[in-house]
Amino acid sequence: MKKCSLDMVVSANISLGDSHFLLKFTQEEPLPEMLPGQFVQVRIDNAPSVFLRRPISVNYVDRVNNELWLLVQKVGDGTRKMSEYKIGDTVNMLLPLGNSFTMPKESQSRLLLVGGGVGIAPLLFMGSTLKQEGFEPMFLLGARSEGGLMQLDEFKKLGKVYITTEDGSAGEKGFVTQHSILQEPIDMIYTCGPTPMMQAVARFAQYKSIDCEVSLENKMACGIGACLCCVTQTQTGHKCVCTDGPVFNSKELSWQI
Amino acid sequence: MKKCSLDMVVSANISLGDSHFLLKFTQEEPLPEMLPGQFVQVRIDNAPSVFLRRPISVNYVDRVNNELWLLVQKVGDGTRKMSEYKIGDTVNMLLPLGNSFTMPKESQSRLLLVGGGVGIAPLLFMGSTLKQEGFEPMFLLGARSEGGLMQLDEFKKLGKVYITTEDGSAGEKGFVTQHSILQEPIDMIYTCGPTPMMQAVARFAQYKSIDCEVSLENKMACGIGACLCCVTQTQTGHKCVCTDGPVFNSKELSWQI
Amino acid sequence: MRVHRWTSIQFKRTIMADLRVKIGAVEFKNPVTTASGTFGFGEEYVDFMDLGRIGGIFTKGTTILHREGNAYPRMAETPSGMLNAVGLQNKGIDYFVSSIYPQIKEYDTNIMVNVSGSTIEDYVATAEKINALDKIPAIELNISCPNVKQGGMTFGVSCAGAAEVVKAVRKAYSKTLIVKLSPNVTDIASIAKAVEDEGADSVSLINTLLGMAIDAETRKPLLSTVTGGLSGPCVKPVALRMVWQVAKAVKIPVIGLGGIMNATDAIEFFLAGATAIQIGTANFIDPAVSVKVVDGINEYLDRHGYSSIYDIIGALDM
Amino acid sequence: MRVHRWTSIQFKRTIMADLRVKIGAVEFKNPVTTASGTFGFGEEYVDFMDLGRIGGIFTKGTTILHREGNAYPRMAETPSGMLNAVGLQNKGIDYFVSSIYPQIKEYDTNIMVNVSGSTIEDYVATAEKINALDKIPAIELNISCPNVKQGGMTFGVSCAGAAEVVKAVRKAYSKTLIVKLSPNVTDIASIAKAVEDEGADSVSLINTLLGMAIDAETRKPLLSTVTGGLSGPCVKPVALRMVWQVAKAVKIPVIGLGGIMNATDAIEFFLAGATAIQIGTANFIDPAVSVKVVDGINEYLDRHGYSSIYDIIGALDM
Ligand SMILES: Cc1cc2nc3c(=O)[nH]c(=O)nc-3n(C[C@H](O)[C@H](O)[C@H](O)COP(=O)(O)OP(=O)(O)OC[C@H]3O[C@@H](n4cnc5c(N)ncnc54)[C@H](O)[C@@H]3O)c2cc1C
Ligand SMILES: Cc1cc2nc3c(=O)[nH]c(=O)nc-3n(C[C@H](O)[C@H](O)[C@H](O)COP(=O)(O)OP(=O)(O)OC[C@H]3O[C@@H](n4cnc5c(N)ncnc54)[C@H](O)[C@@H]3O)c2cc1C
Ligand SMILES: Cc1cc2nc3c(=O)[nH]c(=O)nc-3n(C[C@H](O)[C@H](O)[C@H](O)COP(=O)(O)O)c2cc1C
Ligand SMILES: Cc1cc2nc3c(=O)[nH]c(=O)nc-3n(C[C@H](O)[C@H](O)[C@H](O)COP(=O)(O)O)c2cc1C
Ligand code: FES
Ligand code: FES
Repeated sequence: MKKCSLDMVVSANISLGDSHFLLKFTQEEPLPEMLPGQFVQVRIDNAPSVFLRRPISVNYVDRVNNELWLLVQKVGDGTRKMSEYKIGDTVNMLLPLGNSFTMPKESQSRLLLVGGGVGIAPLLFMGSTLKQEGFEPMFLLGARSEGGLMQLDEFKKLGKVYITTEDGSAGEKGFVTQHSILQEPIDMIYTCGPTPMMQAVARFAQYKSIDCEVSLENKMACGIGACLCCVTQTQTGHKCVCTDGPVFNSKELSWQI
Repeated sequence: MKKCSLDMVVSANISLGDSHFLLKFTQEEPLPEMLPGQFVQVRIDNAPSVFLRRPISVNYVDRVNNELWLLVQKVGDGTRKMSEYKIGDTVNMLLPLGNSFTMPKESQSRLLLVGGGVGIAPLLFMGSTLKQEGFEPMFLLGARSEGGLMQLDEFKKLGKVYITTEDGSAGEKGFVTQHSILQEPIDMIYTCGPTPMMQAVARFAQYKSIDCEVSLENKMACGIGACLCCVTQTQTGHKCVCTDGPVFNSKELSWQI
Repeated sequence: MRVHRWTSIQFKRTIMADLRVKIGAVEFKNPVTTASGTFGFGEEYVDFMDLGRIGGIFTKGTTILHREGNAYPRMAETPSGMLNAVGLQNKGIDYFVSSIYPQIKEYDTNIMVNVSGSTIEDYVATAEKINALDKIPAIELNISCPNVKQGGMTFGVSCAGAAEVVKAVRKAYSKTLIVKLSPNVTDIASIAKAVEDEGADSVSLINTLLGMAIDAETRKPLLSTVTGGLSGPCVKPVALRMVWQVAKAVKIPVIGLGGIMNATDAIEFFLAGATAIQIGTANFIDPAVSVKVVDGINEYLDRHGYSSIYDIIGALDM
Repeated sequence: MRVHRWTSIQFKRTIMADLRVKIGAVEFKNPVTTASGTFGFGEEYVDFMDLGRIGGIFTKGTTILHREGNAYPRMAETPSGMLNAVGLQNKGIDYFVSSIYPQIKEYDTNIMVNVSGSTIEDYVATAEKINALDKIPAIELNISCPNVKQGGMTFGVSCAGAAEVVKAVRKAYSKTLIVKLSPNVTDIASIAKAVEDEGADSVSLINTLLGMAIDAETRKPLLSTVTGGLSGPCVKPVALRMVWQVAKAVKIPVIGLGGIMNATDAIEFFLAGATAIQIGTANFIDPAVSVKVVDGINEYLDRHGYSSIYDIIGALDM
């Protein structure tokens, strides 16, 4: 897939609570091909302390309206600057970057997409793609409390949604790995979220011999495989999260699980 | 005079042609005392390549409305960022900084304020102060062409205005030092503008034995006399433009004139 | 209501961590000081902050004789920093003793004189004169000024040179002797050890990195001296690394500086091994920054439950 | 209309200045190349730019054997720059020869292999293997990697060490030999002279400055190796100064790098004495930056009426 550097125009900036927001970019021309699990490298100018681009997952692609959606959490100067983007602002991005989630085999029908916090971002695009391909994805979404759950309406359009919150304010109380849905048969898990969550999910998957793909968020400089900064240790040595990933089969990774 | 660090709120940003603009800052409380010739150090955040504060002359102080005016020319990233300030933006400044023009003696009645380009900035405040004190200042303003002449209406309220433009599009054609007003008797000159212009004015003043004060615009780091970066060579050694200046009697300076 | 608020402030004060540090024989009420050449003799800052709130002030570089310094331009802005080539402009030690010292000696903070020179004799003579001043508890020997031909950097870039000048000054100066090291060297830790061996009570680092800036349009250097000293946040990673290397190598306390803009930066230097810090270029951006750094360090220690600044000195978790 | 446009482009091209430069025996169509470790082997950038537009590519550091590099995290952002601690991850020279070289040898630009090592024997063995490759006109000997214990920096920080390794490689390698110098030294000009004396055809500088970053909240270093190499605009003033010092000291051409983000930065390096430049970290911000720098240099030379890039090399107006 050919990568490109695109100047995209902000068409919406929707605040989702205190710390998250959804950016939409719209253009006249069709968007380049993008796959679920891929990400973009956003160039951020004029934010204090921001020098490098910022990697953000593709949250959704609307091919009819040529819309690209990014779901972002404010954690530092870069994402704070992004939260201030206004309709009409131009933002340069490199895209599409990275590999993608792999499509399930015909035989795999019970698919669970497990997301925590802003890690749900790539799962919306993956869910919609799965549904388009005739699968019936299920979503298990975790947050600290009800306020941290985002895009529930969108997820509900794509499949069943299960919820955990740490404080019990919505869904089952506890961590995603404690949800009762995990007691039912599952053929494949896709997960993205905080590393401890993904490790717990991967541990569960390994224990139950379920295929599991995780999407990593290592720190990046180039995002295109040139600098070797973003590596993760795998069974076959260091691999670049920006090109060999961000999606890895959990068995490939050298996680202490 | 006590210096302070003030967060001031932009109340107007008026574009004066392609490259100049006028910023007004208004506050409820009375402004600190400021004298003509003094300047402020503006803190500029989130502009690429800007690290230090930017010195800008006090263009005018409206004590009735508690307004501070700055007249600024866009020359680089810092002044460009300032040109984008919007009403309601907060800008931190150190003020008042530097010495000031000295008031003429009783015996000096024919006062000429000679400004070139954005160097007219401190002359408006000086002119208004002179007028308040009962003097009748005259202004000789130079620019490359008519478009470069600014705040003419304000100057005209304060006294007679003489003009030169290099292309002859307004006033007399040529440099300020070629204007016919200089043939008439003058008791004191105050000047601010590009260094070659000020040097020519100082040379003229010396030749005619007219008292002449020039306002320098050396590069500054601190603006408060701490770093010794902004020095100019004088008859008595290096002096700081930010504290011993920006206004110097032209005879004090070691200019090759 | 007022009474309540007061009580809660009182309470807050009592749980504040102990910020006092000791360098040589000098007690500092807190580890935040201002760097030589960026803070004058303090008087330029009194309108903006209370000098009594910070641990100390390192004065402008002072030499045996009056110096005019380098020609203008002496400053150039660079990405996240600046170059300076002031060249030790100062009125000489006698002027300091007669005209500046009387004005500053009652400040409620430690005043340390930064001593520069071109020859060992100059350093010694200057140090001797300061030794006689009651209210100056320490000097900072600047063997690292990159901006004058004989600015001491020739001493500061070799172990032998550094040792020689420190040895001579140590004999002449009986109070706390801090030696300011140059970062423009291959092995700063050895130089630190060399000056420790000669009796320095502390080392401060880093002085500026030697740099250069050019105006592409005019093809001219931006400094009259072509090269100058780089400071500001751009140098922080280098400064932090050197402080870490030196703190591991010596037993005397290390004073860390280079690019500190806020309390977080300062804490990084403590974790790397600094016992105190200096704030330089940041004073130009915010003349009250040093007091804000003191407050921020307090807040950090409280939030993390530390009772003393010493709990984080060298406490990098590796 | 189309025809007209084409004609005007043609016309514009004919008045363009001559950008060709020569380093050792290698002709470069223009003086803009990309820096080792920041541009892979070029293939990562083909979607964003035409490799044929730039003068050359310095490849990833290559060692005699496969290396896994350092553990993650290997990167930290810093004010106007970044630290890296990749640690020479690469698949070894044999893999390069068998699997990478065949893919890249037809690129319409010069490919120079950056050779790293821990021992003189390794350097020599690697250089010998590259000597046999027709389409590799030069190597860049990296005696300055700060990120691995035996990354050559031990060679690069002393004249004797640098001379020794260059002497050995010079015997084994007959084509153009470029030596990449470390900025973490007291006197870079002497080291440049030492390698010139041993037959280096050119020196490139600077490699990264050794730095460090700490997360104040977790108290942990931000790099698995604690220290790493600083690059980006923050180092430009230091790089420019060193290029200027080295260009005055040696007769061989100097390749300048360190913080170049645009054509103006590049021109500053030419004025300071560089015959060619490398672009490193800037590629991460804009993967097409190197081509824009070529265009910007052309525009500058035209605007100032220079007919050749050589008109501005070392042309600082003092
Ligand atoms: C492939 C990929 C996809 C991503 N997708 C999304 C997404 O869809 N939405 C989203 O909000 N974020 C996403 N992220 C994370 C996002 O890139 C970071 O939050 C962002 O770069 C932070 O920038 P900042 O300037 O706001 O914060 P900074 O000032 O850079 O950092 C603030 C704090 O966050 C920490 N931090 C920053 N980046 C990372 C990281 N990658 N891993 C761990 N800690 C980090 C820093 O150490 C620091 O403590 C993704 C990251 C990757 C690698
Ligand atoms: C006491 C004083 C009063 C001033 N009053 C005003 C004022 O009222 N209105 C106004 O518009 N400007 C004034 N200036 C000049 C103003 O400070 C600079 O134009 C401004 O700092 C440029 O910032 P920048 O980031 O836009 O440009 P930069 O990117 O910093 O510089 C752009 C170009 O301008 C040159 N430049 C910048 N500052 C100076 C300087 N001080 N002297 C010579 N060349 C310089 C640079 O070398 C560069 O070529 C004053 C300066 C001083 C010292
Ligand atoms: C304008 C200026 C003048 C300086 N003068 C001196 C000096 O006289 N003596 C000295 O030891 N250091 C001097 N320094 C170096 C600073 O004390 C300090 O070591 C350096 O700036 C790094 O710290 P910073 O990044 O916090 O500024 C000067 C620095 C600047 C910016
Ligand atoms: C991620 C990264 C990896 C690097 N790897 C190498 C390397 O393998 N060999 C080498 O000689 N230099 C390496 N360098 C140094 C660069 O080639 C260059 O010298 C340095 O980054 C300064 O230039 P810049 O500021 O333009 O990036 C690396 C730099 C970076 C940022
Ligand atoms: S971020 Fe550069 S290789 Fe992945
Ligand atoms: S700008 Fe610092 S002394 Fe004048």
